[in-house]
Amino acid sequence: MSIWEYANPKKFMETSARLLPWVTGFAMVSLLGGLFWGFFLTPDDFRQGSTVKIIYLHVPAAIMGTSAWFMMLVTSLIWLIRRHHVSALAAKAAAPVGLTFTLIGLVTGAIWGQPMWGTWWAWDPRLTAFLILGLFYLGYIALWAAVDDPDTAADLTSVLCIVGSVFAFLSRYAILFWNQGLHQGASLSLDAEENVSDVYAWPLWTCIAGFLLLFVTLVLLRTRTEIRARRMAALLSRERMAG
Amino acid sequence: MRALFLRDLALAIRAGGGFGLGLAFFLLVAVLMPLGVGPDQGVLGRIAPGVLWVGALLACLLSLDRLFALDVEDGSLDLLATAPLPLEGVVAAKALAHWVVTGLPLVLAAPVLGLELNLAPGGYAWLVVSLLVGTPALSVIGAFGTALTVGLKRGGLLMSLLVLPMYVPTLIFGAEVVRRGAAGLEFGGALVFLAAITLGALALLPFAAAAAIRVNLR
Amino acid sequence: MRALFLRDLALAIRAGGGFGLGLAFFLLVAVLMPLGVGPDQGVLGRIAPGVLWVGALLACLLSLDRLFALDVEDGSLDLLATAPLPLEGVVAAKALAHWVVTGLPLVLAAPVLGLELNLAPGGYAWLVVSLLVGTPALSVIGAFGTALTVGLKRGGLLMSLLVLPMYVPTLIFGAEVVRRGAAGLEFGGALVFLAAITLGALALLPFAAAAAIRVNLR
Amino acid sequence: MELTIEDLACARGGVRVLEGIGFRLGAGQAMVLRGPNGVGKTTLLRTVAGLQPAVAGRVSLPPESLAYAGHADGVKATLTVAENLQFWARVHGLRDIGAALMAMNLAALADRRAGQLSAGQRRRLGLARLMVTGRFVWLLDEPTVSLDAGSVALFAAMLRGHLVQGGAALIATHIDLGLDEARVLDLTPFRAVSPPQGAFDEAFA
Amino acid sequence: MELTIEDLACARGGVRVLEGIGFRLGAGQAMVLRGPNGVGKTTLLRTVAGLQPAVAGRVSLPPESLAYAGHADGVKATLTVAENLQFWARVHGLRDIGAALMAMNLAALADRRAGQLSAGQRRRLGLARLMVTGRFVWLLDEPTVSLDAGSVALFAAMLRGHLVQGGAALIATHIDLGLDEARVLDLTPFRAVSPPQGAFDEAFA
Amino acid sequence: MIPDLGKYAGAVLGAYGASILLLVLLVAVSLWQAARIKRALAGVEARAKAGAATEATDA
Ligand code: HEM
Ligand SMILES: Nc1ncnc2c1ncn2[C@@H]1O[C@H](COP(=O)(O)OP(=O)(O)OP(=O)(O)O)[C@@H](O)[C@H]1O
Ligand SMILES: Nc1ncnc2c1ncn2[C@@H]1O[C@H](COP(=O)(O)OP(=O)(O)OP(=O)(O)O)[C@@H](O)[C@H]1O
Ligand SMILES: [Mg+2]
Ligand SMILES: [Mg+2]
Repeated sequence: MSIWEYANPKKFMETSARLLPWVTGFAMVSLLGGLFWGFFLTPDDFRQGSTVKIIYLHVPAAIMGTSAWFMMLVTSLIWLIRRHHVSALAAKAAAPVGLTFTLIGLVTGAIWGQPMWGTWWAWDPRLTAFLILGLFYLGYIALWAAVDDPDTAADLTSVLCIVGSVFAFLSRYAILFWNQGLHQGASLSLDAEENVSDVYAWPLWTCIAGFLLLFVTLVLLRTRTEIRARRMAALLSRERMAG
Repeated sequence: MRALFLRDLALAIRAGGGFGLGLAFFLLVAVLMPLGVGPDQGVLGRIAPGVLWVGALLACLLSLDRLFALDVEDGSLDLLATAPLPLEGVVAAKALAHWVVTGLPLVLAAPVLGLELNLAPGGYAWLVVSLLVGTPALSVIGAFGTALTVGLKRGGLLMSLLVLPMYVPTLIFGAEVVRRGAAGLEFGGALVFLAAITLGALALLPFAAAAAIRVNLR
Repeated sequence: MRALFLRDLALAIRAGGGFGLGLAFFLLVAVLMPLGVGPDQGVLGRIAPGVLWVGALLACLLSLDRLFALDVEDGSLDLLATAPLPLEGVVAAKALAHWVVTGLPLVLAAPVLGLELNLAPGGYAWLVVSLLVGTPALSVIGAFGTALTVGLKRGGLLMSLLVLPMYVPTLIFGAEVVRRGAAGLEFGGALVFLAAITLGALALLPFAAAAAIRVNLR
Repeated sequence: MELTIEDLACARGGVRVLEGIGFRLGAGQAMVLRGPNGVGKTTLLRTVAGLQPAVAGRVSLPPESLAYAGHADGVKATLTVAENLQFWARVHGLRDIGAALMAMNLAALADRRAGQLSAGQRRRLGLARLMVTGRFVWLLDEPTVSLDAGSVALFAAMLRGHLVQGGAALIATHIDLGLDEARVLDLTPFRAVSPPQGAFDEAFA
Repeated sequence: MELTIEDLACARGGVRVLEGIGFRLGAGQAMVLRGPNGVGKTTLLRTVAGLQPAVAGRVSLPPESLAYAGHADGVKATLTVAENLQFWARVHGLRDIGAALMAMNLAALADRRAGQLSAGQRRRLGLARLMVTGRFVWLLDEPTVSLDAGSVALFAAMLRGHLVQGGAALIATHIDLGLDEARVLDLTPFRAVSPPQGAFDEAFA
Repeated sequence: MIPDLGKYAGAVLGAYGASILLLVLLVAVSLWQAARIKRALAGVEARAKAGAATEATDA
């Protein structure tokens, strides 16, 4: 059986119905567990004080904010090349989730910046690219909403998604090209010297897993909604044609 | 393609002075800002590069609005799509015409407005250079944004929403060049980035725009 | 008239989220300004009132663009002109719908942007009040400007050119109210002027706009 | 209820196109305007509708009694067919759109967005609008453009119903509507003769 | 030089409207598409023109050999009649617009701004454009809308000239063009039947 | 219960509050939309089935 069969709406509805309860469960456990661990059970940092606790929100949210766009890029490309409708709908479903994560990343980053950098915002390349990414999410959602014909909307938003990927890429990797920014470098790289200490790393990884699973849950749920909405529109237009 | 370029120029000029209007808007924004901000010379001089660049950006944006929309409404774009021109060429020709009508006059008029906004003397040359290098990107990016929204009535605002974020890098580096130039600092890096953005946009976006138009014509 | 108002609202909302877009543009301008100006908190805070007001103004302007143009293109305005509504009422209803779709969301969103631009804490209340008092004038003045240019293709830019100067008094007094409010100074006078402009515009301009439309329909 | 036109002259783009037109149109009467392209049919209709001023002569009719339907339909693409009609009905102080939907066979399309109509369906909607104006004199500029034969017949029936109820209609058209009772007015003889050249004030006709 | 259509299906707004259409159109032939409003004539023409993708089936013809003329004319109001034609001639790599002006009797209007034309004059300009494309297959969507009888005859003559020179034409129209040599294709039998219901993936027909 | 957050309590609690609010909003909206569309689709499907049934009896 080819993997593309999962792009069949019917097959997708069946599979996702079976998966959804499990993913939801894991997401709840890891997210709530990770946040609880981080918030209640880790010590304050000697330099940052209690603000270090923001890391459990900021880093997972920021990572998922960019990752969501990459996921949309992949599904958009699948739509453009193989024209699987579920793929396009998954991208549509992911956008509001990605936007929310991006917003959380921005808000928590800003709150964190006040004590750490003495300012809540700086026009550093990573922050700027991230903000633009947030605006791209807005434009992407607005474009979906503005176009009537669903296939046309899928095509147009896919093109927009490809262009927007530049900024998702910069949010994540700008740090490699510019060094003058204020923002943290890669603190979770495998290279041991830069690493945050283990006390923070484990709950952080749990939170990242939690955000990832939450993302998967929501995207599955929302894709199912989109498929249903799409089917409803098709049935209604058929009704009209018959009547 | 040349024919298309010339036609677009003719249309812009006849439709009540296309040249003048982009310019006039630029001027207005540059005049409104000090009015809103208040007449403090020191503050004005410091924000001048940013204000001038934002003005240029908005002037471009407003005039972009109907780059393709008019051609869709009267059916020309359907006909152009079946004509022997590649649609990418159509986009490029139209973006070029837009730049000549809007971007170029901005470049030429910018020094006068710099004066009016109390820009530091060192900044003038770099204001012109940065606009010259940066405005073509504004036209091409704008063409892409318009292409995405071309089928929609009242697409203007949506178009702005899509285009403005893409303008941000050009704005940042453009204003940076002027600011550093005015302050006598080194600014080569910013200028290189500005040029790179323009070249990248010129090379890639016509294709994206043509794809979007093909989709929208359906 | 009520029917017209409701129709315009419905049209604005269906055409891809009319509410959101005016707002989004306001947000964008307010974000672009600091990008252009650079990240100096002190300067930002000082120019915040001006920038916010200029942003509101441009958001209004962009969405005004096609207030009547769409109705002219599809012939609705011809039909409305022969309908039992007075054309003045048509203008008023359309301006009101425009304000609800554009002005009102701006008023509601302004505090958030004030935060983003580092506005002094005392200014927030007065930012909201000044926008609430001032934005209706923007819609009516805009309606007049659009009425003047309604027959022209690519009228958008010309319209901006005509409208922006008329926006200047509102801008000056509006920003003044916020600036003085933020600085804790007395600002009653500016607020009175702002209200007077709005009332004057509301009372007179619908008639001028209706006259302009009658001429343009010929 | 009578439309009277006396010695009317009308201009387009500052140039006089028609002059010396006069006729009356009483209740229950229809008149078809004919003439080659560019003779001035549209100009005449717009002048009668009051959308542009007459250069000379008079148009008299009771106030608020005419409905104009031009080349453009005034249809909003994002509203449904029913919403479009409802809007015009409300503007004219009426409520019921059922009769109009029936008359132009739009009932099946009532919930369709107008942007999703074909050219002919859209035109039918534009014509149905006339029914919800409650006006007595209809001014129609090429009403049957894009309509198929069946729809033309529907339209003729609707028009007859209007005339029977004491309405009147002035119609510019190039094709035969099958309205035998209508008078025909050929506009060719009323073409404005080009004014003698040279006199300076002639430019301001 | 032949247009071949095989088992074509086309959709509008995501809904299949026509299916199973097949015919060939050789040099010197014309075909008239008929059918009631909304049957899908415009949709079919746009699909053949390549402006929208076919849902199924094939359209084959030599590349760059067709000219489309839809409901809108692609005429710029601020350019003169001659400039409008010249532009399209240049786009198609031709120079001479004299023949086109003559064919649709536009010579007298050549220096008039297109915005100052009447509806029928404007349409004549839209049709004259076909002459300067140098393309062999013309796709025409209701070409004679707003034309008076004389202009319809002019158009028929122009079309005959095109056919004699080895061209072909596919024309959607509701009225009689007086082209006796043209084949007629009624689209009503090709209406898409609604697909069977039930299966979930049918949602994306 | 709540650990001592020191002078940064506002920042930390603000960050947690804002994030959790946004997440809850997102989840609530998603669930609400899912339920709404599911219900609407069920209605339309029932109608479609009824329509198909009457057609069958007609034939
Ligand atoms: C408004 C302010 C901020 C924004 C917009 C922001 C944005 C981002 C982005 C886009 C990422 C990268 C996500 C990815 O890998 O795709 C990130 C990661 C991170 N941020 Fe922030 N941030 C902000 C403030 C802060 C502050 C104040 C701190 C700490 C003092 C901080 C610490 C981190 C850390 C430790 C990472 C993980 C780095 C890595 O592994 O790559 N951020 N942030
Ligand atoms: N955007 C759209 N979305 C959904 N359906 C549409 C859309 N546009 C048109 N339709 C429908 O598709 C069908 C075919 O339309 P088309 O314009 O091809 O008809 P046509 O034969 O050209 O009619 P006419 O003679 O009135 O021009 C019509 O029933 C129409 O209602
Ligand atoms: N804006 C304008 N400026 C100058 N002349 C114009 C303008 N618009 C139209 N004309 C001319 O006025 C004349 C009358 O035009 P009108 O539209 O009334 O003709 P019509 O009888 O309706 O023709 P048709 O049957 O083609 O619709 C035409 O000769 C036309 O060329
Ligand atoms: Mg006419
Ligand atoms: Mg059609």
